Amino acid sequence: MNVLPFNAISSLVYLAQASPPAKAIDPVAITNQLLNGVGIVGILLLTGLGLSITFGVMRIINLAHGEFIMLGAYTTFVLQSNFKMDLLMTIPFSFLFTALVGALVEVTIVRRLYGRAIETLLATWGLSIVLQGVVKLIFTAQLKYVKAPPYIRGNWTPFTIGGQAIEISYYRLFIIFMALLLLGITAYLLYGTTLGREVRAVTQNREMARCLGVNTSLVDMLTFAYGCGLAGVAGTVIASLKSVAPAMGQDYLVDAWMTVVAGGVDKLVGVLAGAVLIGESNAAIAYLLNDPTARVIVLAAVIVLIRYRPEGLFTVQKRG
Amino acid sequence: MAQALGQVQQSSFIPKKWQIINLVALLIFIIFPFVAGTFQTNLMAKLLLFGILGVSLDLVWGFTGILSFAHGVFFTLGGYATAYYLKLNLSAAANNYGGTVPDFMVWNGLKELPWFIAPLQYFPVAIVAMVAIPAGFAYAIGSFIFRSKVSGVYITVITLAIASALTTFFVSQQAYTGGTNGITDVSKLILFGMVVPPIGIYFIILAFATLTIAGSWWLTKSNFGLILRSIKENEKRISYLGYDVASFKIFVWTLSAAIAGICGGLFVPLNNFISPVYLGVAFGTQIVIWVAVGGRGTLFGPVIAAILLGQLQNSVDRITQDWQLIVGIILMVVVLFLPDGLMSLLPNKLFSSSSNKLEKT
Amino acid sequence: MNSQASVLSVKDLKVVFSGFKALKGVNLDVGTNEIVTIIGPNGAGKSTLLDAIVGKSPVASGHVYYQGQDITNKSPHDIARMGIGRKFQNPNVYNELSVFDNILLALKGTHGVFSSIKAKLTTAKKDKIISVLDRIGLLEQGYAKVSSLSHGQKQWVEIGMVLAQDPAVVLLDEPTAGMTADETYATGEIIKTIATSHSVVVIEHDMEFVKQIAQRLVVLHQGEKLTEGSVAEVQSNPKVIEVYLGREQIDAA
Amino acid sequence: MKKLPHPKGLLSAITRRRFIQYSSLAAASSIVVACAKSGGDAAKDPAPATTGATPATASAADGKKGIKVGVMYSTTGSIAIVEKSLQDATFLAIDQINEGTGPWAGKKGIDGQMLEKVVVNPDSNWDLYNQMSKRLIDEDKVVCVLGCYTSASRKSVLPVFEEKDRLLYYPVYYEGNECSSNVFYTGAAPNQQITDSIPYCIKNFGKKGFFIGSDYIYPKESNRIAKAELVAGGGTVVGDEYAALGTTEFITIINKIKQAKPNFILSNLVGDSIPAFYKQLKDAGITSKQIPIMAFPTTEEEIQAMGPEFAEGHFSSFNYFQTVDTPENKAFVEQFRAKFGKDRVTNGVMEAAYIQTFFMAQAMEKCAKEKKEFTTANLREATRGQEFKAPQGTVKSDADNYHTYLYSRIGKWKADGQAEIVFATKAAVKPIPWSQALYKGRMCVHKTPDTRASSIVETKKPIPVAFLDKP
Repeated sequence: MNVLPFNAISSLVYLAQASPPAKAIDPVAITNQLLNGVGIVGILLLTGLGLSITFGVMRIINLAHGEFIMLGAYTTFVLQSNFKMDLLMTIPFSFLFTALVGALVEVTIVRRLYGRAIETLLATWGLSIVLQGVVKLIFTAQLKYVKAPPYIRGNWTPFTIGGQAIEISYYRLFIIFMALLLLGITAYLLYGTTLGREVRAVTQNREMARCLGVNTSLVDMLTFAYGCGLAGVAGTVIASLKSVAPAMGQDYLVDAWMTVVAGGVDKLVGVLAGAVLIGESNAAIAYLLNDPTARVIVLAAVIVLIRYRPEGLFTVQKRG
Repeated sequence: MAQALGQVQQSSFIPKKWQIINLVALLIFIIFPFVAGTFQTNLMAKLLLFGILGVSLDLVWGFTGILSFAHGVFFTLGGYATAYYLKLNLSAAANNYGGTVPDFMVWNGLKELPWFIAPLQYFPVAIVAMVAIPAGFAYAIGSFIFRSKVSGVYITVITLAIASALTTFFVSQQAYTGGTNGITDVSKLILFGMVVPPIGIYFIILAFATLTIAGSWWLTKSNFGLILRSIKENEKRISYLGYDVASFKIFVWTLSAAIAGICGGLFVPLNNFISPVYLGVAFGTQIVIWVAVGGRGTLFGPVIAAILLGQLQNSVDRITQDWQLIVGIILMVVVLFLPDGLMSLLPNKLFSSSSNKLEKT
Repeated sequence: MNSQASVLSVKDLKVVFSGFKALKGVNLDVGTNEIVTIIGPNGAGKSTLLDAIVGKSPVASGHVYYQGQDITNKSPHDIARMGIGRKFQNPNVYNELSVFDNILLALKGTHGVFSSIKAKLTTAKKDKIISVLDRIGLLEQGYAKVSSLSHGQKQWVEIGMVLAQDPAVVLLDEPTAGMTADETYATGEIIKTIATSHSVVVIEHDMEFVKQIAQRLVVLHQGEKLTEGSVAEVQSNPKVIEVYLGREQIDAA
Repeated sequence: MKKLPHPKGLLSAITRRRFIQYSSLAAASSIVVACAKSGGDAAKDPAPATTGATPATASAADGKKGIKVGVMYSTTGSIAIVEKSLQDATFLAIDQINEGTGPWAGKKGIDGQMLEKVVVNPDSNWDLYNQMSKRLIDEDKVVCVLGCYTSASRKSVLPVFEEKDRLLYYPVYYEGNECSSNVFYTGAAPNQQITDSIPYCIKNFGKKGFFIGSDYIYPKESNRIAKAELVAGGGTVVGDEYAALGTTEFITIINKIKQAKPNFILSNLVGDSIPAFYKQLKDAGITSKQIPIMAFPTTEEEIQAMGPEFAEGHFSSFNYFQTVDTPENKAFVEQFRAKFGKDRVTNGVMEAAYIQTFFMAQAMEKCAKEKKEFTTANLREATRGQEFKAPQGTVKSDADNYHTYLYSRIGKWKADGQAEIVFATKAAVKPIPWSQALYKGRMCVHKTPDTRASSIVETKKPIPVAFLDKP
């Protein structure tokens, strides 16, 4: 029983020993690291945003979320390799394409399963296997390559300390900008428009909304499609950092979930909080120790967080 | 009439037809290794183990309503316990590096056996660890999360995080766990001074499976089972009747982890290795799929599903390399059209006893 | 603390939901074998009061005493085991189980994990369940799934559960909702029999029913106790007429 | 006895529900069959794999039964990226053997018998490697198996091959430390990839090395050997970092590299992590001129996947590059492209997969000529010592340790995604399964004929570098 806690401690000792000559914590490096953490935050935010719509707003447990990210990346790949399209130009297309696929999925699968959360979870897991399989049949398992726009290259150096540069790559900045932009647009759509009001009405009380003349099935379809579209945009933006492959979405699924749940699913701002919390603590711990240890610690912290605040960081306590 | 009433509630009562079916099924499994080849016997033993692993998940999910993706974790913890035992008992001739320190530890610079692994070279310790480590870990987690207001999908997210974190942890602790490779090159299982042949392992697994199913049947038919089902339907209500829901959840969760641990422990002598691949979310999901396809809340469903899906994958692989696409389609079809799983295809008459009228006594 | 005299005693109870004060310091005493009926408009805090007593809603300040023991913010199952039974506003029963199983679950007992595994269905238990089923008139439907019953019948099942639980204090939240006049009357008679050996707290809207059972009436309004007394006293209280009934007479219902 | 008489409507509703369930199951199974068919077609294997289920179709024209050979590579899942190309190279070799083209020109099959491939796809899942290798041996009764990639998959099947005494041909560079009588290794042993590259780095880049790798046995062991070599050569290790397998986020490691300011990075990243690391390193403003990467598992395949501009100026140490200038290689590249597409590249692992298929075929041919059956013992004795004029040059299966004499080369990546070979040994280097920097004098010598007894020999003296005598 106490094997595990001991292992955890001994692992830190072991890692410390395995590391090269102990490095002093360099203020420049740690600043750089925290700034770079913004890049991780951007990716988490981008991948979690779609999920915060499908899960946070609609309460659909969508395990195929990673595959919608993958579909977005492939859309960009296809457009880029066939029409030499700029990555930025492909964003609307990957949004539309994944949203379309999302709408189809909603109509054929998800719609039949409202109110049966576990069934949705299983069906979307099946869907994720199928989407991967189909993409693999079309494009083979070979890695594909997406070019970043040539004008978003290099590093931005806000200042230097003692000749050492504090810097962050423009592409990371672009990611966080895109993420915040999409967050803003989503917040506006959800809280500032009639459609958004209808969405919230439907998710809070389907029957009542229907009585008030809201076309609930249309609202459901649009909302789900929008969430999937956001995942598609995430896929496009991430694609140029890594390579495109059928199984690429799997890497993001667990992290996106943690981001959404840690921040709190009821408020859109929760996903931002979750991303900042997980991204920056990951970056800081990874710098002090290493990446795998950081991941273990952050996941453990998220478990503790859920235990004590299941409603997330940014949700008010509810009656009962 | 009072006796008739008793029948329905007593755990020992099993409808006759169903008894016969069970006996026939058991007979088929006993004859199976003598008819089928080495490979099929080995595969069937593995699928039986996976099926029982499904049953262990079914106890917490199908009966109690807690969906867990972490059952692979308990399985793997039990597996590592026996894997260390078998590895540490590898004959000196087979250990390239001599001494008692396993090869993967030598590669990672360990000079001597860590104290927390060393006791596992003794058979009784390993057997106890195989059950106690997963059960103890489950108990710790269970006490932590079930004694709070966390429920439903959040529990599931926590299990996702546990599976993900432990995978990363086991992979990164290469010196102690063998990393991604896990523990390989283990010795054969030796009981009473004899190497257990594959068919012997098959029968050990069959005996374990029979016992687990019988035990689970008895458990779920008891008052305890009734309480589990009430927790699944409405866990708040039952606490106002004076039941401490958390302790019931912790108990069934720990019990289920213990069963999963034994599955893992028996898996190693069968398959000769254990690795973090069984810790991960993907394997955890596979267990969930066996239960979902077989039928939640049925004890035979997960076993039937594990065997059918395993055999299906084995035969479809001969036709197409894209067999997991087909598994995905089947999963979607089952969820959409057969929400209660394969077991719901069986006629209800098999399970229901004739209903009785209640009379005043 | 005059909790000696009363079985259940609520002192200056406050319950707050995210800033909203649902109960603003309520006092209540329930004597042995007494029926206390709580009335009040929607949102008065009636159900919240019961929730706070059984440990469902967290108490911000104040205390709940049961037989002199402080049970404030104890866990629901502990409170239930001590002897406080509750029936919820909407029938809160197990639809997937049979009526028999619902009553079986509620049966007074140790309720531990291991005792439940070992538990056998003894003749005594069976007799008890059958007598409860008989009393709530569902003997015929004993093996039927609860989901197949009508709304009123489900109410009966839950009343049956409370009977099987045999608590010292019975809390009933609108036990007659969805019942016909005859059924309501029968329920009232059952409650009266219950009160011969239990203390009962009832939340009710139906004034006919209130008159049938009520010994003492408590009026809640906006999280505060407005007044209490006999039916006649309450009916004639000008404050009650003012805030609760408005222009209407209390017995117009 | 029934308490509630079921109304007729209810009964019929139940039957209808059951009917829907049964019919949906039937529909599902027909979808399965349809998909199975279309899946097989869509794979578009130029020569569809004959399957174990229909062995009759594989019989040679003269009525002789084919020789069943297992081909076990994942074509789906996370490592399919690499394994699919290994499968392609294996298929090319088998087709050439059956058709009598390429290196097999002038012959036809194995003395007239055709090779019949039994293809399985373990879906990048170690559990399935184990299960499927059992199936290949016990059910499909294959003569031997070609396959596996990564140590984890090899380790998961090794007990199967040893217990059942069958042969596995394994085409991947690995960490060493194995001496099995049931595996022929055609990938590089540590001394064929690491030993020459570290002195090259010290001489050309400097003494400070930063080591990175994916978090599993091969990179860790490989880096451990390389670090020992670096220290032995007077260099220092300024960093040692591992990223989870499949990670594509390298911000932290790159930041640590910036801080440590090494002269070179030694990368043992594998798979999907490679393109991500190279791209992010360049994005972070570190060019190949400032800090070059010396990589072991980075091949043409990954360079193509990331886009050559990210790899330009970095280095890889390998036995084979597509640019190797031999007539055999020109033919290999040409034949491969003709079969699988003009845009495809060849790489060292594929070449090893190609080589081992010919080792196997030559050994079978030898058995056939000597009128011996294809038993494991016969095939093993026939395989050891086989020579083959491979694309990388003449290679030989070492008769003592079953690893392969291979060339050691270092390539510098150019803008077109191809390597300029900046270093090459004069002939194929004799393999040593144990790093001599760590286990001085440890060798693997199997007896002749192989009795399958433990074959580790401790000489306690350093083993000198040996080369294959050119014929």
